[in-house]
Amino acid sequence: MTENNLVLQAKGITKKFPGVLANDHVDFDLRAGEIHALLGENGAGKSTLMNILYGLYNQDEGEIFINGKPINISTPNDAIGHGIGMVHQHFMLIPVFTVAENIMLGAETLHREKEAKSPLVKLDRREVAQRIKELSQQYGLDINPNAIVGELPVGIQQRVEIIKALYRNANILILDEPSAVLTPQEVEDLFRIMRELTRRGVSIIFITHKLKEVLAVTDRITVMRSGRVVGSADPKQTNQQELASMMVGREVLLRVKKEASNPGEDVLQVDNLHVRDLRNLDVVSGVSFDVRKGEVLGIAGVQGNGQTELVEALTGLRPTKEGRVTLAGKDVTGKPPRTITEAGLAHIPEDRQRHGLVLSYPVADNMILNTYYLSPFAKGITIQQKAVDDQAQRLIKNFDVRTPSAYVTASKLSGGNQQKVIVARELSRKINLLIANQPTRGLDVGSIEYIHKEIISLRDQGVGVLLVSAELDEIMALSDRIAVMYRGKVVAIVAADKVSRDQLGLWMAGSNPD
Amino acid sequence: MDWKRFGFIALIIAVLFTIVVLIGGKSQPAILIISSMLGTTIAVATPLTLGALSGIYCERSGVVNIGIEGMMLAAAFFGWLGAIYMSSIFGFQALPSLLVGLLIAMLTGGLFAALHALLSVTFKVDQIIGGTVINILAVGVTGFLNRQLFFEKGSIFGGQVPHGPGTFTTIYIPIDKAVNGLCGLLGSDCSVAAKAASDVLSQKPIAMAAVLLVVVSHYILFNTRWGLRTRAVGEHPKAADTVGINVTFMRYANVIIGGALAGLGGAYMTLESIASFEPLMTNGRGFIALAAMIFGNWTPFGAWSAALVFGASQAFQIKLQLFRELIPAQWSFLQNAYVVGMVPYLLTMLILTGIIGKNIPPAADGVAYEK
Amino acid sequence: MKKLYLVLTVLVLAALVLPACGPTTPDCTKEEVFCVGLVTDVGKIDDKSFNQSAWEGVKQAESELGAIVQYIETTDAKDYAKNIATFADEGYDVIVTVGFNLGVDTRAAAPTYPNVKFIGIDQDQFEGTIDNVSGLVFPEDQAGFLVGALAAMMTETGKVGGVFGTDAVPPVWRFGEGYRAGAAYIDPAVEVFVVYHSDVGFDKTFTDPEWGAATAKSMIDQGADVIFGGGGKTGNGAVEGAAQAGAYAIGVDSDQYYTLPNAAPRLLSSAMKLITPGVFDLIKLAKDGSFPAGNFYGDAGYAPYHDLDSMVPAEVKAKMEEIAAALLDGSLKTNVPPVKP
Amino acid sequence: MPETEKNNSHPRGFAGLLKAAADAPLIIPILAILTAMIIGGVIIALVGGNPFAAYIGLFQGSFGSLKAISETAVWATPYILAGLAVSLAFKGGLFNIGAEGQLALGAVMAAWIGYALPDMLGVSLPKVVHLTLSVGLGMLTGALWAAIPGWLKAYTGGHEVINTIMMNYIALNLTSFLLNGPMKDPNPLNVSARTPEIAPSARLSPLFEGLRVHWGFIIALLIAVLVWWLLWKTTLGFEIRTVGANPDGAKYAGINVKRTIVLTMALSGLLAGMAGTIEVTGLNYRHELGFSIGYGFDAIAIALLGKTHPAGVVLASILFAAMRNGGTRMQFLTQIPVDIISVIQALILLFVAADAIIRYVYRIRGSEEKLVLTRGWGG
Repeated sequence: MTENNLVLQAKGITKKFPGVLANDHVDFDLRAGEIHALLGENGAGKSTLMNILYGLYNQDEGEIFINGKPINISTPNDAIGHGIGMVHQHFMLIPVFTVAENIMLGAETLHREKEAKSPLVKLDRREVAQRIKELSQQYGLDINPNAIVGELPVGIQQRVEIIKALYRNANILILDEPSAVLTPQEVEDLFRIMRELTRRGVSIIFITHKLKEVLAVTDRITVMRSGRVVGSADPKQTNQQELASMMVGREVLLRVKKEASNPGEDVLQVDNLHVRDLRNLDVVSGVSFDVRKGEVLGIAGVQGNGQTELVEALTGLRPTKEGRVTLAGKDVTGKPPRTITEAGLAHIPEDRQRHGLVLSYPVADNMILNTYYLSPFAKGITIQQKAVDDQAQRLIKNFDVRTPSAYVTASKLSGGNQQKVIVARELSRKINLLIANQPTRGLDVGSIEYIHKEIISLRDQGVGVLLVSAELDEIMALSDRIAVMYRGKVVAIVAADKVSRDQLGLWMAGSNPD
Repeated sequence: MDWKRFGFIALIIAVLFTIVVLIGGKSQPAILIISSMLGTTIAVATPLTLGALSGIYCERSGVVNIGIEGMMLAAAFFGWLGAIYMSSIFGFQALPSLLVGLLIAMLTGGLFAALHALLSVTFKVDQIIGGTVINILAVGVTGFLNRQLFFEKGSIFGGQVPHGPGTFTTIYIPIDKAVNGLCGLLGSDCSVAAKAASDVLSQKPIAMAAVLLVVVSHYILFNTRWGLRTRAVGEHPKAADTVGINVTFMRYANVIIGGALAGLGGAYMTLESIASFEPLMTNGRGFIALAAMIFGNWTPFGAWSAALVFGASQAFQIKLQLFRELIPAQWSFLQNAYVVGMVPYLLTMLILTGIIGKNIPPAADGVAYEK
Repeated sequence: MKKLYLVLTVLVLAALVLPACGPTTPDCTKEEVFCVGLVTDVGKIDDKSFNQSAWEGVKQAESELGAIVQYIETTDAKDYAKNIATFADEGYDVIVTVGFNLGVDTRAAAPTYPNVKFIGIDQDQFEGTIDNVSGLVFPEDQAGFLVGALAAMMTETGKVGGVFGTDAVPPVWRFGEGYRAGAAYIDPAVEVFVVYHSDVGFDKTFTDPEWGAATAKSMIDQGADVIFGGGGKTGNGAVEGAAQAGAYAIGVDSDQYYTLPNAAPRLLSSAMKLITPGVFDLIKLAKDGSFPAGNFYGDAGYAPYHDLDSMVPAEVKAKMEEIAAALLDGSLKTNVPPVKP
Repeated sequence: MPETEKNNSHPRGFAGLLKAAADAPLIIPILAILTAMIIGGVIIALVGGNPFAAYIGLFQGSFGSLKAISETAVWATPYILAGLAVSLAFKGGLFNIGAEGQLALGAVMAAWIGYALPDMLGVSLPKVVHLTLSVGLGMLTGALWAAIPGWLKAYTGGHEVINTIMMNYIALNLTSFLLNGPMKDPNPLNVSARTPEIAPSARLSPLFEGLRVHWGFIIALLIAVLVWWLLWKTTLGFEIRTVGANPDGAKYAGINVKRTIVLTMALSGLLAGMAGTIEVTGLNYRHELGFSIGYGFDAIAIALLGKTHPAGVVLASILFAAMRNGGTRMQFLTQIPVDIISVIQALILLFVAADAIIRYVYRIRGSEEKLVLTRGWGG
């Protein structure tokens, strides 16, 4: 390959944030028509680099070349002008807008022969919808331009993002963690689309931390760690283990070490549970299962199949319509969260910043968020600051929370340490059942490893664990039994060692287990 | 548009009007009562509508604006001051003086809004504080200057209020002639109705502009590039940023447009409704406008109809006082001004309980954008 | 930081120099210095209404009697006593307190400052005479009666209107009821609309010109062709609104031909309380040592027709003079009680 | 929501404030006040006044004599209580614009108990009972009035900003109705819209003979300490602050969010109502229509200036009280319109809120302290 083949080059990119060197003289390039993986842990600097390429940040040092010519990208507009498109990890879509409105936003008259400058130019909704239909047919991305984005499944929303880039004639596409929210089948579909795009001349930067996917779809791999490029690899000549150690700088255990489980009596019984959403439709319909002491029951399923609502109903955050929930022998159906917590529930919530923490509170207060009213933290109605401080010091030490002190606000901690605060708080009580919903989402490998270990050790102490995760690998690694949810129903419950990954994938996609 | 909401509001207005007609119908033709009440309704609704539109531009772009009251007050003062300067110091005719005043009022509103934008967008100060600063500042500045210019003997006006240019005059819409002509062809006499129709339609320019601006704002917000971008910035600024929209610019621009509209509302008070300025003359209208905006679910037509409810309630109250002697004994509570005075506020609270649907603010309203 | 120190240095220097250029006030405690202070009601000195009229009386004392004059605007009712004391403690000789609401505090201050003469405008001394307090009161009902009669004679539709601040303040109420009585005296068939603005709370009753204008307009819609506006800025709004709508307007307190220039072309007259001369007269009496304790009756009347002089028929003018004379000599009574029953 | 984002590494609450003061962030408010006064001075000078004379007058009028200090305290008393009311609501994530109405109705109730109860019971009550009932029931009235928008917020989603504004107008109408009708002083000599005087047994005593400052000022200071204690030292305070900072997190933590919202509004109304009762029992001895106009809105500015912390509210109240009170003497000495006070107050609030301006002008390093009170309208 010659230099001429490089559609994009970044040389010596450096970016400092207060206290952090996010990119340290990073070199990166992209060849025409290839899929180039950028691999790294959370916080390795991948997103910073991409945000620089896309003009959201401006680099402190370094140069960017498109087709060999140096260019200056200081705003997303510059990037778009140079044919760069980006699909962000958190979709940059406006939920209340239609698909067409989202796509035309910022490029309202692109479909016209001659672009209009006037800010008051009328929106040509029909023409844009037509153009979107054409594009979607061309790339095999089926989509309804008039649908409200917020009402679409995430997989479809991702297509909207891709079309948004293609609509702007992008020939360089940055995909930031695109598979995080998809089913294995949807991921396959995404890969098919990616290959289709490259066949049509689009070059793709694929950011991920999932090793399997990197090996499956990419042409080239670059690995970043703590702001630097630490190496590159050819997917045909490397393996997961090698990539993983490059990523974290040491050998990591990809499999969780655990003994066979030794389950006892039922700690959680769920019987014919029905939960409705705001539109009064069943989102959980007739779910029954139980969790035994000393076992991990994993709930697999694509996001949005009722897992969130199921967990919310079990933990008292959402009313139940019908059915019965028994926790440690107590009927807790429709009880408020406090009653359920007091019955011995620990809950690691799906959205840690929204539910699990009060970001503006110091770490110490977050450590007692749901026990503040109990002895020794409260005596009567007064809070015992000393007891709170002691508890914080103890938990910070025991759970290895990396924080300057117990009094910095939780917002100042990294995602992994925020999660540790929650885990520390929830496991510091005497509990019968742990419900962990997406406990490792967005965390670095080290933290994932830590949390997995905690879950297994809890299990071995005889606590029941209900694990909900969209990561099939996580479910398979930790669970003793696996339940699969599809459209609000549990379609199968099987022993973890008696099922294949492919079989689970099929069930998650709705194929009948019988 | 939200037809349920609209229908409900129309029903309230109809009920208020009907009660008055039932009471006063004995002494005056219903059509005259209605046209008079419509006149009051429009007069009261005009500054509220403009204030609410001001809020809509700000909040659709993601900036909460509780400073509408201050912007209106300052604009009312400076607009009036400008008009007086033009007519009494430079000797301009009434109309050009008023137009200059109008322009200055809108600029004043825009300037105060720019201060709000500076605080909320650039300094990322909590937006409630920015609005509060503007409200207090406007009271102080207008009160202080009003005194210095029109009372202190040494001032340019010699310590008294000069003969100003008056107010804008009514634009006559000759609908009565058309109706009369039509009725003439049909061989009937409908001159009363014709006059009533003409009285309602013939308004002063700012009142007319307010209605026009409702339509225009609806079009701009929902059918143009500017509106799409404005709403995008108010819903999800980061998404807008990633497609190359300058969030800061859009927010500044919309807040300043909002300020200019609030300024127009202020101009209505001193250049169109009455020809003088009084300290504190906005009397909480900015806050009622804010209520109208929320009541109208952040849409121009919704806010306008809410403003009309406030206007109709006011008309209801005035007319009931005028027809006091005619109120039947069993309805005597309607004679008490204080009881009637609570009506519009109770109605608003009732509506906000969600009986006509939930109010959904722009998702990023009130949140400073950090990259 | 350098700049900070610079600023702080300047401030410290300024603080040192300050006493040197502090305020210099004439020493009112001296026998030969005659000082007059005025305390407004909650409201402004430039209200184009009674505060301003009273202040003009005080200013007249400045120019004609050589008095040292000063005013304080009250921003909150709880400051009445303090504001009065501010003048009294400085040795002011006469303190004018403007408005019915200051009555209690004026009477309370009087025994504490026996050497100070208090003039209370609109403060009826019905609770008894205090030696150093004079209540300057006006027969507002007579002024209202006069313009009511004028309105009844000038109306072509047989309907006249009055827009007032609040019936909770007696002088305002007397204006309104006098107006009603005057119209009825001319022709009981004339329909009189009287509306008091009480709907939005006390703070706005006198400061809502928009409401005044809207109400006047509504009355005109109902057929009224003469509108009397009384009660601070709310009344001003009614006068302006009426004038704009082409009806005859009648002002209040002072001759509003001069204070509401925009309404002037349609201003028929004003129901006047001659506050300015009343205040001046009392100050003069105080200076001369013949201060009258108890109630002191100022004059009430109606203002000239000004621009509309040619529109008023001679017989109307004659009738007005006749009524005024009859009211003055007591042969005609308005039959309006001093306070709302 | 109303938590300062930056909490550094020192403990929160009162100790935190003292430590923070020692670390010198007080320099920002002080410079903000100075800057505002310099600008105010320039404006005075521009219109031909003498700014030094004006400020000397302002100072004399507010702190220049015992009497002046007493009057400043009299002004500060309702400011502190109403400011605390607004602050407490902010801490709970609620914007209470309705302090104005809660205050007025609290005062109505206090006055009614004050003048009517002995007659109704036919006995004269001991001071401790009568005064307690008068203040207590007045506070309760404010609490109930505020609980209505709280309930509407919690259970129907009706926004408290609009509902409290609406309820201000309703309260004013109600007060006007009562004071012009059933509660009007029946004394034939009375013509005002006001209640009869309250019985001596329902009055708070003055602190010193001959000065108007009364026990209400001391009570207000104690209440400030109590509010601080409530917010930072009790489980209820923890619940209020948690709901304010993160309602979803609060729900997760087992806090009854809806009940807490109603309770927060009620407590806020309780304090606002208290401001009204103290004015009646300590100063006016009756409810005269309109005595409290504007207190609710001043309270918002005070709460913002005090950064919603009780200690800050006390300081901000005294500052505002001093300026309002001293304004009289300033005007007496220089005839400068008192409106200049509003201009200076707005500028102080501006500079304290946007401390980046002050930091830039005086080249002070250090990160800004962001006060987050609202998340838009929240629904």
